[in-house]
Amino acid sequence: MTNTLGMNYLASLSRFVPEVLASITMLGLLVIEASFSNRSKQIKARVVYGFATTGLVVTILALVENLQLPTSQIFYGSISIDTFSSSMKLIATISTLGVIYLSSFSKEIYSFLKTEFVVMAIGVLIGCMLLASANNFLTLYLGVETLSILSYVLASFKKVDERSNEAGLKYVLYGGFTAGIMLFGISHIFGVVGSIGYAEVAAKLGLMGNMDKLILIPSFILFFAGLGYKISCVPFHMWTPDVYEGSPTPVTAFFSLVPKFGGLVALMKISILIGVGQNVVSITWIGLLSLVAALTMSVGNISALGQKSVKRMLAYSSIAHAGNMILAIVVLKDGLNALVFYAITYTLMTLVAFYIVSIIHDKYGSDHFDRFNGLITRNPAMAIAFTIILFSLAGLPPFGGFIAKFNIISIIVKKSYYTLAVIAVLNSVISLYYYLRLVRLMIFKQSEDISEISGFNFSRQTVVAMMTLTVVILGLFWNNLFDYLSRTVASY
Amino acid sequence: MISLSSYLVISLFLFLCGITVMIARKNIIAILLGIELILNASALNFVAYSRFGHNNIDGHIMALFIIVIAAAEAAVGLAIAIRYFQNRETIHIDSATQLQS
Amino acid sequence: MEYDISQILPIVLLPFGAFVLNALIVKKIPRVAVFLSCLSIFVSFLFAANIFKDFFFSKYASDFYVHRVFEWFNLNGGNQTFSVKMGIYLDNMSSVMLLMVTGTAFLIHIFSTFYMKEDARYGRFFVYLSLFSSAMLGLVLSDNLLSVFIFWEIMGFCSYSLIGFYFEKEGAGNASLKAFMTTRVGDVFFLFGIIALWTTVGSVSFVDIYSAINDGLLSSNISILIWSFPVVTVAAISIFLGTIGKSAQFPLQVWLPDAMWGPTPCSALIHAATMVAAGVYLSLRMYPLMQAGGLLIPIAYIGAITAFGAATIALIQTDIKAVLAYSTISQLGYMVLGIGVGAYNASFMHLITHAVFKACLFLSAGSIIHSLHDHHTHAHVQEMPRMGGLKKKMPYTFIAMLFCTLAISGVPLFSGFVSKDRILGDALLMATHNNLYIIPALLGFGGAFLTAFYMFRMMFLTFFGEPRDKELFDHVHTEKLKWNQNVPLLILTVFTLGFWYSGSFSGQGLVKVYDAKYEWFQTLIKAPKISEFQNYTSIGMTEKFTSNEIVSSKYEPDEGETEEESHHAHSVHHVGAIISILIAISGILMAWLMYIMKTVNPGWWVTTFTRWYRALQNKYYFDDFYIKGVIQKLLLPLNRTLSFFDMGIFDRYAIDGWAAINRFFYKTSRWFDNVVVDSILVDGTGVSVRFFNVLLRTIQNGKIQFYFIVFIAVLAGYIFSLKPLVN
Amino acid sequence: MSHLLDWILWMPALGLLGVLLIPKDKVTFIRFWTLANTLVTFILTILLYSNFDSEVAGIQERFYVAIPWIQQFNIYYRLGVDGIALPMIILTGMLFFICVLSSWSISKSVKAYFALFLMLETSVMGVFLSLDFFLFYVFWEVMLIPMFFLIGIWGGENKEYAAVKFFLYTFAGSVLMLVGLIALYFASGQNEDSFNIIALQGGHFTDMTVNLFGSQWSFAHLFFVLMFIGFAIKVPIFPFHTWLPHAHVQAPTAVSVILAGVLLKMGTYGFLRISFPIFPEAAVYFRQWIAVLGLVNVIYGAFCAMAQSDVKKLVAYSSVSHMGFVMLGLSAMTVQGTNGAVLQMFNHGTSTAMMFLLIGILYERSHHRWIVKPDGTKGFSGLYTQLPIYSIVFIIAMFASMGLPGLSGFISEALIFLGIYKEFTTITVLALLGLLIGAAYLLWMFKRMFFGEVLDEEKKYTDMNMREVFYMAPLCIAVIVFGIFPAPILNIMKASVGGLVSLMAKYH
Amino acid sequence: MFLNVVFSLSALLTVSGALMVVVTRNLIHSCVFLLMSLLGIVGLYVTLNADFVAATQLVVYVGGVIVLMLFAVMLTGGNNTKEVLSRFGFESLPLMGNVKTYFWGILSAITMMSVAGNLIYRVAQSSLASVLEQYKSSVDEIGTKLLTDHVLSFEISSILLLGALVGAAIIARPLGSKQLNEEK
Repeated sequence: MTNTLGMNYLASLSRFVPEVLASITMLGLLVIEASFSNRSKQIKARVVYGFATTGLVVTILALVENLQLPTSQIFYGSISIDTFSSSMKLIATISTLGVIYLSSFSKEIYSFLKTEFVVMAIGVLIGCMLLASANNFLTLYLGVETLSILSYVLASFKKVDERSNEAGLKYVLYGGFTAGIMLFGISHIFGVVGSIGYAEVAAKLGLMGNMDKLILIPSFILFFAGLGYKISCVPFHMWTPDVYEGSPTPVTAFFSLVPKFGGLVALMKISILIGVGQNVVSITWIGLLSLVAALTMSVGNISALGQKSVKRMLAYSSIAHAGNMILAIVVLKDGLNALVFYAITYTLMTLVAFYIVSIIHDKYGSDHFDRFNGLITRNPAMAIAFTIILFSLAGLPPFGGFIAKFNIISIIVKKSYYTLAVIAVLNSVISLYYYLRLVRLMIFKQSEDISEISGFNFSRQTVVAMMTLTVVILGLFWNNLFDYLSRTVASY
Repeated sequence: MISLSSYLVISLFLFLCGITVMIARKNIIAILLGIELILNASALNFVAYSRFGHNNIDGHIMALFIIVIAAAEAAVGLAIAIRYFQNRETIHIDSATQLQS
Repeated sequence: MEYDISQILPIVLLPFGAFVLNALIVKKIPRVAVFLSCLSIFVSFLFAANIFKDFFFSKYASDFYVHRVFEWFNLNGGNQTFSVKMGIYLDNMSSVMLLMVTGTAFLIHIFSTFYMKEDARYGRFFVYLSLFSSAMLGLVLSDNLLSVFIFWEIMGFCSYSLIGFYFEKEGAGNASLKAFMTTRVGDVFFLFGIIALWTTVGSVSFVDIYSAINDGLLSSNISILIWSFPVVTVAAISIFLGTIGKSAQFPLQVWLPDAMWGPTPCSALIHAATMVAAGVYLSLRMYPLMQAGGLLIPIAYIGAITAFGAATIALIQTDIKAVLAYSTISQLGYMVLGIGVGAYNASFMHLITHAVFKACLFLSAGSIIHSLHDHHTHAHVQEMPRMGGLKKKMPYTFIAMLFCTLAISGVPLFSGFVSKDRILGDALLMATHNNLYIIPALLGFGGAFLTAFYMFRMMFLTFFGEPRDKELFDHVHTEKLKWNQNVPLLILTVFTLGFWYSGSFSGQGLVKVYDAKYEWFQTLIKAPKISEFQNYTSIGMTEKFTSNEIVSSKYEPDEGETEEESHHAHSVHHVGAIISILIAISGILMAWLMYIMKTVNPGWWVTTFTRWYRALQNKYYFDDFYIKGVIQKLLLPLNRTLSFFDMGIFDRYAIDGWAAINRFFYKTSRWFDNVVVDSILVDGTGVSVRFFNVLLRTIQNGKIQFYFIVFIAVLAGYIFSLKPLVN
Repeated sequence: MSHLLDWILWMPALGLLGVLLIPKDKVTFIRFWTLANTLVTFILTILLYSNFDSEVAGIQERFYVAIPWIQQFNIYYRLGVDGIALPMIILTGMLFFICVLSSWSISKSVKAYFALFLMLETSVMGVFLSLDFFLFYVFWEVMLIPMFFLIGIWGGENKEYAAVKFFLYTFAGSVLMLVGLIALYFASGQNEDSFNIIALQGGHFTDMTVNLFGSQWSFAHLFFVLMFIGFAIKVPIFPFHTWLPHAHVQAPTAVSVILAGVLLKMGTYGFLRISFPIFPEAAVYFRQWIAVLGLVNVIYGAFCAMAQSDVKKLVAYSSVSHMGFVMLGLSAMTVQGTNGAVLQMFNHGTSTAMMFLLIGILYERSHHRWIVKPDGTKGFSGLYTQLPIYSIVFIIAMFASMGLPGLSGFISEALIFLGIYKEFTTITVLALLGLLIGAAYLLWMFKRMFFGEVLDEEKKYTDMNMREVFYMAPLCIAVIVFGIFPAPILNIMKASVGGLVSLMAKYH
Repeated sequence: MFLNVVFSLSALLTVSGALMVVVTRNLIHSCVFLLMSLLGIVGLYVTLNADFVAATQLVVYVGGVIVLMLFAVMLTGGNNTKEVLSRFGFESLPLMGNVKTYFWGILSAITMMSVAGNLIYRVAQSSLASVLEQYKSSVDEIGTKLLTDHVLSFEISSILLLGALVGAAIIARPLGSKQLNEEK
């Protein structure tokens, strides 16, 4: 008993390396933070970022190594490590890296809190990983809460700023409320099914009669609310704009990437378990998903139309993109590689967008639309990159965003959800409208001041350029990546 | 008298009280109290379910974790609330409407 | 006679080549351009004369025709076949036309070298003339309706450009626009007729159409909106509408008087001799169609009305060119009347004779106008009240004009008498058969009377009496014989004599100068007998003529009629001849009394019939009706409304979204909360999107507890709405 | 890159790279470089024409490139030319060359202008050349981006609105097409040829049905309508036409020339290449509605044009009217009608391009385009006296676009009428009315602008200079020559069109 | 019998406490009533044989959370903060809510009840409800579970708690004027 137990631990740990590495990085950073004195700021910053980067890079390597291995359920089946979740974790880690890079030069993170920011971000990343590879409701709940609680802190990271405080507050209250409701749902699922493991739940569902399944439907919907709030899909999205607007820009970028990925993976896994077949629950579940997807896209885009703050606009557009990704979940297993592809392009585009927004915000102290007037004359490189990214976000060829949308739409058309497809493409038209507003301001309008935009130095330019280039290349030569994904991820 | 449904009814009542509090109160701290009520309702559900029916001890574990996490959440929540109070000199929820379209 | 296509095509190609060449060189060396034009038209005149000789002096064949086709382009491909053929169709009628057109055109070219000499755009005028001549000749030679239409429209373009030749004048612009648009109305119908025939027959060449009529292909019906007509009627009406437009028949006659804005030679060539006659020529070509379509009576009415009405308007004109213009309309009306009463060759003969004397009249008017030069306004004078007594100053012009006037007013021995009288005679003949023809016949005779009257009024006012504008009169130099001023007039004058056309001076075969068989016109110009065109196969372009095509035929004055029929016809013709002679004489007498003897005062008429006088002055209010009524009251308001609808309503509201509704939703949205929704919504993407935008952004009011409420509501909504999904 | 089609497609792209390498201030160099590049492209298209085998119906294997691009979706880099595409390609090559000349006077950020211009040419060529539906779509969309900037940066006073409107409208149409093409891909069994436009043709989808909202719909009808909207917005057909006046009026001269000359043709080309051959049964099913829409275009556009006081807007509406003729010809589905439609696409390309170029030339001198100024005074008068050469070229362009026989417009319109007469007689009659109005508004405009006294402000206008004459000349020649000998154009198209027509004829 | 008494008492305690939390006008009082209701829940746990959970509840909540709450109430001055005018401006919203807010609250509570009550009704109908078994302690079972099945959750929750600790510290730690200045 014991030695098998020990051996089991080791076996499990061998697949659990990335999370462990991430945790070690987090703890190590805490140690560094504590051990440094306040005088030597530069060295400390360099050490902190160096350490965090190395840790995350190592984590990424571990994840890549994980991608090669078959699915395995470890720690007594409370966690399942598979290619799909590993790839999404990979993307989440990369985006965390990107956000950390952003935080390193963003003025919105107090210089004396940068280490804490990194720590919190990595904590959230760990929560995301947990959520992504959760295999029972307990780990799921833990993951969600880790994500949430640390996110509350991040949201109100700008301590003296009232807006940041307000964002944190709203996030806390909304998160607590949703967590309670989700738990209520889970508790009833547990009660009726008698287990908290996904696999058992799915198995028992198969054996159940329609009566008990009818009991389950409301509980599943209550449970969906909890995940939906992480993915910020309609109608559980209402915290999103406020929190995104209030939080510091790096935090916003972070929120629009990592928690979404975690939630999406969890949702995908659960849907694949309970959404198959033609029973009451699965029909309801798929119906719910498609309804939510349509609503999310439409509401996100339409609300983004009238915004004045670019950050808020991006927040709404991230809601809309979440809707697009939920479309991939509607078709269950077929949507896997499309979802991952979308996540990749979406990460790149969002990071670039937020880099530029943050630089502008640091210059003017506001990200109002007309801060972007005549950017083409003031900083052509930035303007062109941003334009490409915006077109790509709108899903215009020959950019990556189009390919991502194309994949998603193709699978839903394949499953002949024609209505959803039409809604999706029309939404991309609406989205184009508000992206165009920004492009219009950047390129057609005249700027009131011609002052050079500082803080867009060589290294940042290279990073932005590389990401933009990647987006363009993904739009033209996506064959290999897509091939790779359909070989690894789809095998899940 | 001691039956599953009685426990479920009690927990439902707690749940509803929690919701009412969260919506009706204007004091941030009071709203946090509401969260506690809701979480306890769920915990009670778990324990009750694990006692009756399947007799699966996982419910207790869930309950334990709920309690722990609720504490952590309360800590963070209260910290934020206090920070908010320090910045704004008010604890009124309706004053938190700077962020809106 | 063994000769081939190379002797026919140059007639068209030479002027066209001259046009192309001139268009390039005219800016640099206008004189060369002028010379080229004249030369080219002269050479094609020689070719035409050659053909004429072959047709009329080597053999007398009433139904001899040459038809050569080539393929313009085809659409054969993917087992679809369609081919568009062009070709030449040459018979007696077209050879006469060729001679007439080239001849008059050549003389008018010559005259223009005199008339347009001082003009700034001397060369460009000849460019247009060459293009026009080639187009007209092409029309005459063409074997199918499509090419007729093409040349027809090119002539329309030339007419447009020449009417607007003095484009500094606002009026010229209006006149050219009016001319083109009015004829265009007819042309559009003409095109429709062509298409209808083409689709039904499968080809638009005359011979195919004849044979199709013969085979009764055209009796099928086409349905337009809810009505259904036989194709033949529709086609006939459409094509005759083309004639109406081009030949300025009622009710589309309004453009021809304004066409006088153009230089006088172009009026002579285009608006008197050739282009306006082309309409009649078309109707003659399509005579079998008109017959089959049962259209003869309406045609007769239209012709008669035009002839009479135009003559009445001409009564009161004071501008010399306007008088001629209205007389042109009236004479064209006679031709159409001739078609209507089935006087085929008489009508055609009138076309030829009219072309000659009307061209001559215009040229004479031109030389008068050119010589009358007002030294105060530096403008040429066209007003007859300022002329008078020019007989002494310009004798040659006087002679020419006198002969032509005699001809047009139908005095015996002159060409006009021959042709017009035959038309009237046949009208009378028809009237004896069919009561419906009585009115046209009467109108025809009345018109003849008026013609004689107003033409001589013009003569008297111009040449006789005392000069009314002394100063102007004194500035006129006494004209000498000049090769390019009055020689062309005199040459034309020679051909106003009757016996060129009819073997006899009277034209009635009463007093014969030659043997009867020499009455070539009546012999050789006959309505095409459609029965001859069965199983006809067209011949390639390059093949030589062969004599077996030439069917010789002898003269039969009364073709296949019984004895007493022909006797009746002859007697009626004699009556008609006598009546028309009397009418002509009385008309001239009337004019003489009024303007020479001054015994009858014209003013009396004016005062007695004031209202009629005003109506005549306003040309029976046609222009007012078309321009003020139709265009300004109907068309333009319609356009403005439509374009306002397009940009103002359709675009702004339906597409850009409706501001009013938008504001309404904005108010209602306050019901949720009074959060200020500023209207950033300037051109969003439609009403619904904006409305939802307002709605959503109102819900997003930043109050966390409100979010909770929405949360719960939607959650419950999900649960209750998804219940029916499962059971 | 060895194949001729590759060269035609990517030559402007190479030019684009070159422009990007040239420093900003070397303005003249950039201009000449672009000119040379477009000239080379034009010559290449002529080369294509000379090697074209006019007997072959459909795609010629000697002009066919297929390289795998995305294996998962069987997406190929597939280029090909047939008789329908070739006239459009030649037109594109010619118009772009001419437009470079006409935009010589652009002085605002020349480098960006010509870069975008070449990008536009590549994308347009791509649309006409590509036989892979995905590739087609990509080029179709890419074309929007340079257009957006060209209108938005170098346009008139209301440029941004026009640019955004154009962009959104066209995008909205094309995304529907996207759904259609994906559905086709899966409906045809996602095999090697599922994105191959040519392989999809021939009505394989006639009997398929889809289940939507619980009821069965014909697959072909559903997606024909979906794609119809996409192309109709481009043409533009009546309810979707309102972007066109804005875009045309606001765009700079060269861009509106391209817009009217080439881009509108892409819509009708889409019908000929995709909608009709792939869904022949649906096309026949909907044809009378297409015809009615075309008629509405003709009449409505003509009436609207008559009311305009801005000459450029007038011409814009006139092209709405003329594209209506094309739609009529397409709806006939007879050999005359379809040939006429394709020929009309070409002829309208040349004649309307002339009109826009001439208006641009005038605008450079007068800086306004009012026939009648808003305050009611005359905008222009007596230009005939002031600008003789200009006026003559204008007359040619005007009469060509109103369909005077002997100029290019006539033959195509006559063929179109001939084609539709038997199918829809009533519509023929009404469309002829459109012909009448067409003459009316053009001549009225001409009369108001060119006749009469010369205004004082016009005294300083100079006549067309050498460059302008040089770039107007080829268009004039094309208009006149193809009016007299249409055979050169008809010969290359007739085989392919005949094939299409006999395909449609199966479903009458 | 004894169990029934305990159950009814604690149920009464719980329900009444929760009710008072909802209706009382004083924040301090509502905290105390929450404490009361939590104690009742402890009793319910006991009747459910969940002794360990009951103990944890007692310690963590009664010992920790409520004290925290009270501190917070003290720090924020409980009721004494000024009442803000509503957005309409013609009524003042007391911190503890008024008729309007209660209307909305109870409305949504009823909505949730219509959802969950339906659920619970079905559960009570279904085969789940069974008789109570003999008493036996659950501690050892929980221990085993925590170190076998749920060991990962048990360990990883440390990350959560650590994060929460650090986060709370970051947020709550007063911010020195020096640091603020160097931000400027």
